[in-house]
Amino acid sequence: MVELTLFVIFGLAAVFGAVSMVWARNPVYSALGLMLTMLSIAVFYVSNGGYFVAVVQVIIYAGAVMTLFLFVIMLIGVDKSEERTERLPVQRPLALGLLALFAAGVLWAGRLVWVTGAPAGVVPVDGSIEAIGTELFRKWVLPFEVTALLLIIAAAGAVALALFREDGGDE
Amino acid sequence: MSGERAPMTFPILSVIIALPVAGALVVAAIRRKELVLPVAVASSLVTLGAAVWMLVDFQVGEAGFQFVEQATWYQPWGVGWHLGVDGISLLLVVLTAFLFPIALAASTAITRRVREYAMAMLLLEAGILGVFLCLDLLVFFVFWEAMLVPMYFIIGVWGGERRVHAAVKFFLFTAFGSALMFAGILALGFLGGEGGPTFDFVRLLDADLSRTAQFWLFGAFGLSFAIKVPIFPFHTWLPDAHVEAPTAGSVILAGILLKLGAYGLIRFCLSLFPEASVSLVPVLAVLAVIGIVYGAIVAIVQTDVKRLVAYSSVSHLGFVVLGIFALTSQGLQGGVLQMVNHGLTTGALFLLVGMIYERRHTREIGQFGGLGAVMPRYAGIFLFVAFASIGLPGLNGFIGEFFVLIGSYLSLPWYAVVAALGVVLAAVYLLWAYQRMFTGPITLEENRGLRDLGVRETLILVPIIVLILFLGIYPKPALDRIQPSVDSVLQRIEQTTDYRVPDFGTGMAGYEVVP
Amino acid sequence: MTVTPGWYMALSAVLFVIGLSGILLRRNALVMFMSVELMLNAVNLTFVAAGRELLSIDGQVSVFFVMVVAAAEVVVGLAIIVAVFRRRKTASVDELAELRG
Amino acid sequence: MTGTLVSLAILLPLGGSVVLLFAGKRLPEPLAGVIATLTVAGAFGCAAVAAVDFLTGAGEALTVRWFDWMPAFGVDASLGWDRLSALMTLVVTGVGALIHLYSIGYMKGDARFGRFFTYLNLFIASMLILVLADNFAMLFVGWELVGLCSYLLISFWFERETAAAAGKKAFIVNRVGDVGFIVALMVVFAHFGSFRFDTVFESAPEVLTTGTATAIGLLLLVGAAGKSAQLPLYVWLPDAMEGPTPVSALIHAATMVTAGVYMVARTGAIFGMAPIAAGTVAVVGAATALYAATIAVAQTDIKRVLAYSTISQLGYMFMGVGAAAYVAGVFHLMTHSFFKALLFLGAGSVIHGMHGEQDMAKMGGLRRKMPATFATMTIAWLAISGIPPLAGFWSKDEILGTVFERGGAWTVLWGVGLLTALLTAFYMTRMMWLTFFGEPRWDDGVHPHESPAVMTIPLLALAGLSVVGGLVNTPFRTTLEHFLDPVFDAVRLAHVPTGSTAVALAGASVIAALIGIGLAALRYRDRVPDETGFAWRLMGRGYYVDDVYGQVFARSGKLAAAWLAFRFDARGIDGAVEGMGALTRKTGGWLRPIQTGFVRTSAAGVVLGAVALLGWFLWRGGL
Repeated sequence: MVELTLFVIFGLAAVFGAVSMVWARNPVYSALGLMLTMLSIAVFYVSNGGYFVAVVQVIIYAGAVMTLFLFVIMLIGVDKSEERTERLPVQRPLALGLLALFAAGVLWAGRLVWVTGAPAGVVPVDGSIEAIGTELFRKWVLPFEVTALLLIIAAAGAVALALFREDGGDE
Repeated sequence: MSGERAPMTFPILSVIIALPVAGALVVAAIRRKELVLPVAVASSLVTLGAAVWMLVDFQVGEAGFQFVEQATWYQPWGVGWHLGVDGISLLLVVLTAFLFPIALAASTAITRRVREYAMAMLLLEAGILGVFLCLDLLVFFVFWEAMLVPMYFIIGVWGGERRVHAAVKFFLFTAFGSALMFAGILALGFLGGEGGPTFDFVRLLDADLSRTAQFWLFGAFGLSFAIKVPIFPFHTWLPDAHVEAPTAGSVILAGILLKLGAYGLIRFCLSLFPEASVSLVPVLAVLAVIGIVYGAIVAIVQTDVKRLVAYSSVSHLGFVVLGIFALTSQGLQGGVLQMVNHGLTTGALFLLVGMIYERRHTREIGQFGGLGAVMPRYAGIFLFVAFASIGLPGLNGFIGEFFVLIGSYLSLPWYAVVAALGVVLAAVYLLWAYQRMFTGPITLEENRGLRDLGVRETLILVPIIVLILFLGIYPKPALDRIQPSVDSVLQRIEQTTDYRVPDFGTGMAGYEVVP
Repeated sequence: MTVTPGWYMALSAVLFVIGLSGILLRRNALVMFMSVELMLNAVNLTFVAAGRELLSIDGQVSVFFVMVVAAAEVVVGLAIIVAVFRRRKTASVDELAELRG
Repeated sequence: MTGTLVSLAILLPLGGSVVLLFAGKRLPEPLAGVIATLTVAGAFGCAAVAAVDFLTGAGEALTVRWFDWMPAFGVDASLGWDRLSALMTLVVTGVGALIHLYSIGYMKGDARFGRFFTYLNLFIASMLILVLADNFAMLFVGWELVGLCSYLLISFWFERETAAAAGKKAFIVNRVGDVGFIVALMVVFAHFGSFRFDTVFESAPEVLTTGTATAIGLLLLVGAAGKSAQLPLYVWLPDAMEGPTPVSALIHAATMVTAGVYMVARTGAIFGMAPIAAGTVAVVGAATALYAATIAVAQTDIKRVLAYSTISQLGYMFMGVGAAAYVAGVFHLMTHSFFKALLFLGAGSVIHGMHGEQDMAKMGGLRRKMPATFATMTIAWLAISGIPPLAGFWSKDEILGTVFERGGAWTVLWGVGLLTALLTAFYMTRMMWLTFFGEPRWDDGVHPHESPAVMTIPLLALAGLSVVGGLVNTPFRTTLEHFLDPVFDAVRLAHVPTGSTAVALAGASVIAALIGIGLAALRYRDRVPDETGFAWRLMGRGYYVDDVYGQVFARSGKLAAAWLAFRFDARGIDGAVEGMGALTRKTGGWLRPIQTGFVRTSAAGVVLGAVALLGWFLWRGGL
């Protein structure tokens, strides 16, 4: 019963955040909308047994990533409202058409039996940090190391982009 | 067919292929520009020496492959370095080694990037020799493609005005064909081998392929060779390639490259796919005869002398194909010999056209007139080679044509009769061209002051003239070397199909299928 | 009326489609970027729901990996946007149309 | 011994031509000619010595094997020396030597004096290969080589466009005939498995059916018609008069054109088995004889009169060998080569005297200026008209007699032959009158003079032969008949008439000749009648046959070739190939606008991909 109410409240919050993100005129509002969605998803993680993941979501995603976004928005200048001219005439109808198709596809898939599955009253999965940790270092150790490498490369890339501006940089 | 001689201690065939490559390296290393051509000519002469040494050492009566060298590289696939030469490829190898020094010696007009030019020519020679000598299908394909690249550059870089167009066209045509062939080689390799796949020609000979497999493989190989020969519908690249190629390029292109297709037809299509070959004889005979008559007729009205000689090659190669698919001993011998003859006569014709081009920088027949009085020696040699090409008895062209025509009568009677018309048409287009260029009063002022053939130019032509006369008067040595291998191909066809080679003297027109 | 993992998946589908529309309809590079993040979160949710459904921890481990990748992506993405912005003074995607056919 | 002599007969002129080819330019003027004449005379000597034992009745045929030429066909370069080839060799080298001697004078001062004799010697060698061949392949070699020499000699003065064109025309028309010859060779080899004359002729009756024999015969006829300028392949001979006159005498009168007759005679065994083929040969011969005689009547150029006369006389020979009267045919071949060579050389000396003038309208009254030429040509004129006891009478009469003797339809041919004899007498007398009698109609500045001794000696020699030549085979003493017996006894179907019919026939042909001469004498005695009427122009232009050939074969042939080359090949096949290239580029062009460069279009592309993938999974997963 608790799970139902949680689902309803935060489901709506997530959707509202998402819509506001897409719809907002000002990028800051869209950032905030996204943050709301992320937090509600964190709640869902908890309700689904992913405690560690929920915490990580909140700290990293909602925290670090969104702040980074806000930082960049501030850097670029929050008042840049987009000009209304739509360069690509075909884009809007095409997009709507594709979205409709995609949504229909997903709904159609939703009808398949395995998704609706048996209702899981109690939460069988133990998403504690030990479980994830042991799993991480037993079955998933290779991907784990590779992601380490990935992060280093990403960091180096970002630094390179920042430093090696063409010498004719306009500052 | 598997009567190979014991492997020679001294790998002469590998040396023959390696020499031009070595020559190319040496040429690359030379600093002084003017030394490049002489060294190139020298290295191709050394190759000629090796080829002649092999020719002398070749056992005449033997049908199987000689000087066989075998080294397996990758056992699971049966891929290896397997070389061998028999009656069919022997004369072509010697022809290649013979024409290259001459072509290089005639390349003095090339001034731009002579070093790369000499290297391209020498690598081309190595590629061609590889194709003729190689008995492993994969390595054969490697040489087949390797040969394409230098030729592309020779036409594309040192050619005439529309050289890039011609070079691209030449490359696409051949590449398209060889793509098909590569698929064929792979299919054949995997279909043919007992146990693991094998690409060794000699072992593939014993593979019993189903009829339909043979048809498809014949199609794949045959199309690639048909483009190369060229057989009728696939010939349009030839005139462009010839017109735009430099003199030496044309000599090699017409003299040897066209023979690769015909050689392939004999070596691979006839030997490996006998059933398909026998049932496809009418198709190829028709295309061959069309090629003979069509090539000649179109040659008559050409205004560009090189284009005329190119179409004449289509006609002559039509004879070769007719000889091959007559499936009689005389026909096949004629086909093989005509390949060599055509190499000599057309090579000489292109050399001559190159020489006049160096003087007048035009190939339009209309630009010449009355050269006979101005350049008597040039006119004399031109006429001599023209008559060799027409097939005048006493010169080499006649022997080839005679063998093909008489040889193909029994198995392809009406085709042979129509092909005989080619004899008249050959006289028409060559003599009419000769008349427009050499007889009559001198019409243009520029023609008046032209100097006759220099010593260098004459020395280039003399060896060809001597060979033309020798092969025309006494072809026996050449024919004795071709006959055993050709007969063994025919025996192989008789063993594996119901086809019986018609024996002359019984008067049975057409080949009868003995149950 | 108990909440089944299917519900969560339906929700994440909705979120995914919204994120998709964000990319297709908006011209601001940042918003498009955020939409991508949203879609990733939707996928994470599906992972977790599926993990619960199939009684395996792997769902959450994949979420973990998705996050790592997303982080790397954000780092580089934002660096690009900032670099582009410094050169072109605009964040609108349509300005950058040089890669024409 | 005879073997080496026979080989020498060929090698001498061949060697001569090779020597002259390289040393020709450097030798002083007459020396080249002398060397050439000596080689041919030497060849004549060898042949004569080799033929001596045939005369004593002891000799028998032998073959001289040089080397193995084409192993796969069992053909080796070998010569066959029998009575027929001996006779032909003697005629070729004998007349050839005289013409060589004559040429030294005629070609005096020519820029390429040496080159001329190179070709002349090469021709003699080739003709001897043809005549002495002992298998079809060698015969074909000689056949083509004489064609080559005729090409080289006709277009000797190649600066003249017409000469070059005439040479090319001769070679190509000959080549058309050679196609028939090659196909005949194919059939022969297919049925006999060998080209050797002896094997083929001995086993002919068993191997050949009449059908195949007829086929071979007709094909050989095509080859012979090409070489001996019979209908329909005669058009090249009148144009061949562009060549120097000795060439016309040697090649287009005495030797090369007779090759066709010799070939039919040699292959008598095959024609014997194919009456239809033999009949066709005779009919073609008779038709050509009459046809050419009518054209000769209206020619104004002295050499063209003789050219058409040669075609006509060759028609006679074809009629003879066609009617299986081989000896008569060969006999006429021999005598004809004497007086026709004489006529041509005489005409040459007239032209030489008139400084190149060939049009009879500008001649007349030359008998006083050129007595020797006049006298010798008179003998030849009477000989060709068939006035006894000269050579022409005996040989022509024998042909007509034998043909008449065959009875049945052959008598029609005899009638045609008789009419042609009358026409021959007429146009020859016309020629003599227009050139030697009547008022001189020379252009001003032209004062004819007699030719030098080196030219008149051969004329006298040939005149002697024209007189004596006929006695070799008269009805009273048929020496030639016996001489050639071993060659022809197996195939002889016709025999010379004897007794009263012979005399009657002889009388008829003499009367025909006299009528012809009389008519011409009356017509041209005092004035040159105007001959520009339609009939005259028609005959003069050879019934415009040559022009029709030109239109049908040359011009329309070129048009067809042009269409084939520039429309079908260049645009059709090549167009298809280039078209494929252009097609790929065009389709490339259509796809280009899709790459707009906007990021969001690419994003849409990604989504499109996603949707497609989703759809596929659903479809595969079973909706």
